[in-house]
Amino acid sequence: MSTPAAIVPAVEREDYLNKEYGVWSWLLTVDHKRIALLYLASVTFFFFIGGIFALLVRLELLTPAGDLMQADTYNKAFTMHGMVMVFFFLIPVVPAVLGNFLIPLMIGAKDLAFPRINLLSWYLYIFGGSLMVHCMLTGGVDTGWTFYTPFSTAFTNTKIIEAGLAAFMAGFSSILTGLNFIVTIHRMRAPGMTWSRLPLFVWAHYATSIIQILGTPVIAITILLVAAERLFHLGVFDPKLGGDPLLFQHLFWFYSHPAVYIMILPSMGVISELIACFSRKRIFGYNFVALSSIGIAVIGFIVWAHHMFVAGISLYAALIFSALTYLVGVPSAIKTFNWTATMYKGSIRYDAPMLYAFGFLGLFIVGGLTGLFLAALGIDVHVTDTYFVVAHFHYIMVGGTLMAYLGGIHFWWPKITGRLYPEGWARLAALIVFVGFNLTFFPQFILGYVGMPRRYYQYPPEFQVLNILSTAGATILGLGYLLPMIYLTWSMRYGKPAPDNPWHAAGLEWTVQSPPTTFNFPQEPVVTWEAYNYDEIDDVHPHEEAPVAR
Amino acid sequence: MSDQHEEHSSSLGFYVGIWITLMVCTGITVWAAFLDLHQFNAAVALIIATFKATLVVLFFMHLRGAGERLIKVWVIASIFFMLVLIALSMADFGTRLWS
Amino acid sequence: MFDNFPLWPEQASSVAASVDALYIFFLIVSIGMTALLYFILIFFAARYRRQPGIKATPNEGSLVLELSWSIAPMFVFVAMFLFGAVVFFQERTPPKDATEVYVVAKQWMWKLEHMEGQREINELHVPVGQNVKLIMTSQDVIHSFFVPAFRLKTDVLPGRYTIMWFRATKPGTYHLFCAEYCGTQHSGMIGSIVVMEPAQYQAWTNGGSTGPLSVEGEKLFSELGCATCHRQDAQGRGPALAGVFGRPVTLEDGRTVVADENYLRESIMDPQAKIVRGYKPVMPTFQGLVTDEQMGALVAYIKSLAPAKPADVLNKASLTAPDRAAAKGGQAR
Amino acid sequence: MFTRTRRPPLHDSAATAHHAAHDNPALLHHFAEESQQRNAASLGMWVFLAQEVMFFGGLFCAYLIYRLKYFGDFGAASQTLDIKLGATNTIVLIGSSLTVVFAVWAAKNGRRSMLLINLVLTLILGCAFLGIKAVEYRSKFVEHHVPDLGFHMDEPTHIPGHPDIPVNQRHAEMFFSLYFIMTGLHALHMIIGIGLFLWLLIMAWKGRYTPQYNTPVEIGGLYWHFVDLVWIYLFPLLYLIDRHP
Repeated sequence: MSTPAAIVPAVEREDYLNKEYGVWSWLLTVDHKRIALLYLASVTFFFFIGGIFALLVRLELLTPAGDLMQADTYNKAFTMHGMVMVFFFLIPVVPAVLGNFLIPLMIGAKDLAFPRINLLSWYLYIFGGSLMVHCMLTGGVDTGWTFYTPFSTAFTNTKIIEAGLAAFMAGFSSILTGLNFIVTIHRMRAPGMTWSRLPLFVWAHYATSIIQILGTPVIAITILLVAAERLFHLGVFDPKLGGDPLLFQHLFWFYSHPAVYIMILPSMGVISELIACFSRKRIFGYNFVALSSIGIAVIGFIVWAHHMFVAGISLYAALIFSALTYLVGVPSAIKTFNWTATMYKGSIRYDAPMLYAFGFLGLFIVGGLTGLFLAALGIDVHVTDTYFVVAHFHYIMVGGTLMAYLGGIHFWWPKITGRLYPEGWARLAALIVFVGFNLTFFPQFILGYVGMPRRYYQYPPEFQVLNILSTAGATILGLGYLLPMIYLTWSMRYGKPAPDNPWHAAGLEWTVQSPPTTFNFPQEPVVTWEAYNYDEIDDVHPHEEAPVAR
Repeated sequence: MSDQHEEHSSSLGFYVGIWITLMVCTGITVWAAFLDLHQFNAAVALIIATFKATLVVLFFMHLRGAGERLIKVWVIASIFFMLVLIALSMADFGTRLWS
Repeated sequence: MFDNFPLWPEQASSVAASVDALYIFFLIVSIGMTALLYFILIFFAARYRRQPGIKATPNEGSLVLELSWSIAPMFVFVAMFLFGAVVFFQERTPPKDATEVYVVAKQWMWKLEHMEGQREINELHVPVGQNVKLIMTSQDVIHSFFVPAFRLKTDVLPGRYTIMWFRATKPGTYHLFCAEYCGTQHSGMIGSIVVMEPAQYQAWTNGGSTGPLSVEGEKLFSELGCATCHRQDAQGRGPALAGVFGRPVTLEDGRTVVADENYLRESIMDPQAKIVRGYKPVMPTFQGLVTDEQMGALVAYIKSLAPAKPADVLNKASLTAPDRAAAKGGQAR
Repeated sequence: MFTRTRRPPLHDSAATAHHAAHDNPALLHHFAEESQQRNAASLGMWVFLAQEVMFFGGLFCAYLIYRLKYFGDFGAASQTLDIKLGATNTIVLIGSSLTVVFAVWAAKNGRRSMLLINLVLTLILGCAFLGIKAVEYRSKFVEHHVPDLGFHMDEPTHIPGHPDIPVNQRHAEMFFSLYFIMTGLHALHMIIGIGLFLWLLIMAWKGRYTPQYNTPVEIGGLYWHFVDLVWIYLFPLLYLIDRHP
């Protein structure tokens, strides 16, 4: 572990990228690292599509009148934004890209337990994604990503079944990814890699997988019931036929609330890695951070009806779910405090990944605390279904998940591609994203409390200034997201070759060459050290030592 | 790992024994359905079904022979979260009429 | 602040102040917490920035710290939950003396009917200081009745009633929004709540009424033939309805339910669902025969029937005169 | 720092290697040894079944809510199901579970002909189940008990135990909606199971399964038993409600 930064050799080494060439070597690969790159390309594509819809929504909201597009077009735009971002970006983004790439490397395995199922899950994702794109191009859906009944089953005449099938496929892909991770983490760890030595990134993915496996099937059956209801008028969700629309909401949120934790938990894992590395310290309270991930996963399943406080559930159910919701705040708080405490007496560097981690903390604190507002029954009645909710979940989903994802991508970019990204640009991008994000979404908290409902394409004129601020912020944010796309792509070809361990980070993934070979480890590693043994690693740094140049 | 610890020759007879129990339970559950047990008919049917399911899981699926707790934890977790779904939904549907 | 840059919504209902107080409590806690954490983060980031020759000091965590920052939030959370729940109870418990408005939502408009018979579309006139109870249902999809100035919102569902109440405290015109996405013109499904001084309101009521809602309900009641079975002397094939509203009803299967608006509605639409003990399930369904507006009138009529005094159940003959004051006494929700 | 050592046992994969890795062509490259591969596959199937529990759990939740809401109508609608066919199917499925455990046992003990016979028997029983289900479905079509296809239920006219309360047709239709969704998805799982077992049969015919390598038979068996389990609950929930006079 304490070997100094490896010198990049003159001759090109064989790695997973240059081992084979050609389209089929990618499309038929079972290498977890190549599949991770396939996911990287596809989630980036869907992020781009979702982003375009977001921009359309923000542009329309620049003026109070509905002038840029028709009401129906706007409704489809926010629906497509939500569906694409939730099912095809946020849910797969960290697990399927970073998790796929890193879990075997972090636990010392040659691959995931079921490499072919891993590839299958990418194909399911692509099949679902193609359906989604097809649905989009041939008319789209206008129900909102929540497709509430009876609007979705009996009133809209847009392509619910196709979009539902797309989400179903993405869900199946997510289940298989989770299953693969669970089995891999249990069965494929290298000798000596005990549970208490697992990186927190792996713990977080284990917790995520629990939700993927136990939550996703419920949305699958719910989507099937919606489709069957549309086709055969079963009546299960339609009050005209004796059904109860609230049953749909219960089943939907039973998955879709835990799904929020599918999106945020892996990101928390990323943050644990970043903060430990750039503070040069073992994470504070390792056991608590690890177990709080599991805690979030479990408690996340018992709070779903807080999305339904005004939906017509009974007073008693509302009280129960409000009380339970506060419980989930505890493990989140534990994590935040431990991350902060980790920096105490650290040796902190401000490289781009750490800037993203700071950004994550700053935004997650706001997102988490505003969650408490929504859990309070008295406030929720006023702010639910307004822009307050929109702002809250964007602070978690975008401010949390996306910040952490970008931080992670920068952190592991040298390992993934074997190249260094341009540090200056990366720091600039982190700054722009942070500023743009706050400008976009902070005004929405105010907008929500003064009463602007969500999913409005025209609105009373007094809300305009706040909306203009938000749209201006969105433009900056969009720029902030474009920058990394450009310089990271650039660096794949022109970036400086990366040493094996540019950050002098702890963890098995940094002991192998950059980029790794197909089977990751030349020999099966034997782990004899604890996680985050930063006190045993010298902290020379690539950007000051420039090992490549020497 | 499954059932490698069991004696192989006797297990076939054991399986038949379990199978006979399952058949008998099927008979009992049909028979009990025609008895008037007031509100307990459903409970009896579900108890018998759960008993049958337990037999299948423990002996046919060799959960009992599984040497590690891990698989048992996953089985229990899935049942637990299914019950959470049903119980907390009922917390709403069951209390709508209270005033 | 500025006309087109509001930072705080108007406060125009009795619960608005409580909600704002709750919100300010949360704001103080959150801003305090955010400031503290930001300060610590920035302080650590600056104080412990990497300096040549200084290594990080390892520390393994501290059980005391972990436990204290796990348990301390719980106390705050309990306070937050209780405060929120108290306000919620206030929001969800209509006072007994409330005047009632029947709301029917449809894509994409609000239809409102006052007890006194005034009908309005996308506009609701109410007097200041009067408790108003909204009995809401939808003809098609889920809508949500949202008045930001009142800090109140309740989803409006097809096939059942949801209840909401408010007491306006300040004259003025306030936004009424549909807050649950309901299709193409969701953002056009807006209206206004006009809160008037009682005198003005009185003047407004005097014009445009077609007679009290309960009278219309009474007419329907006899037109649909309800009166043949639901006789006032309790000798009919159906239970007598006088005073039934708000009372517990014992059902055939032994359950007891409170006869609220939803119960009355269900008994008309799906009479077999809950059979009153001692009566035969002979009533036909009125599903498809009664519109949501007519349903409102029928419910209003049944609620207007004065409860028969226990002593003279059998010989009390004239119950037809609407006696709302007495009926209101029995409201349970 | 990297040394080639035997794997020390981890606390959740207590496995010792019996055979060197290169002996077995069925051992995939990324596994160190057979026990690791077998344990991974078996855990994978169990976790998959946990997922299935939740899938059917959503349906059971919906069923339970409407059963309680429309108690009598569900009871009445259930009377139209043929209890004899339902019970026969239960017996058929439990029988197939027995042949599956025999097959797994045979595979583990290297009894090829016993394995083949039991796989064939399982397939026959599985097809018999689907055949009986088809007969039931057909009679439902004939009797117009299929939701949304001119549904009407002539018999029974009244709720069991309450001869004076007529059945609400719409609520009875809801019962059949749930009946068809639940049994339909179960039948779909049966069809997948039959496909799985056909493949097992072919592989067993080719002699792929040995006492050392029989994981596919084992995890295929797990799947089959699970499908059986679902039926063990579906039978009383759909067929056996409110039957007493």
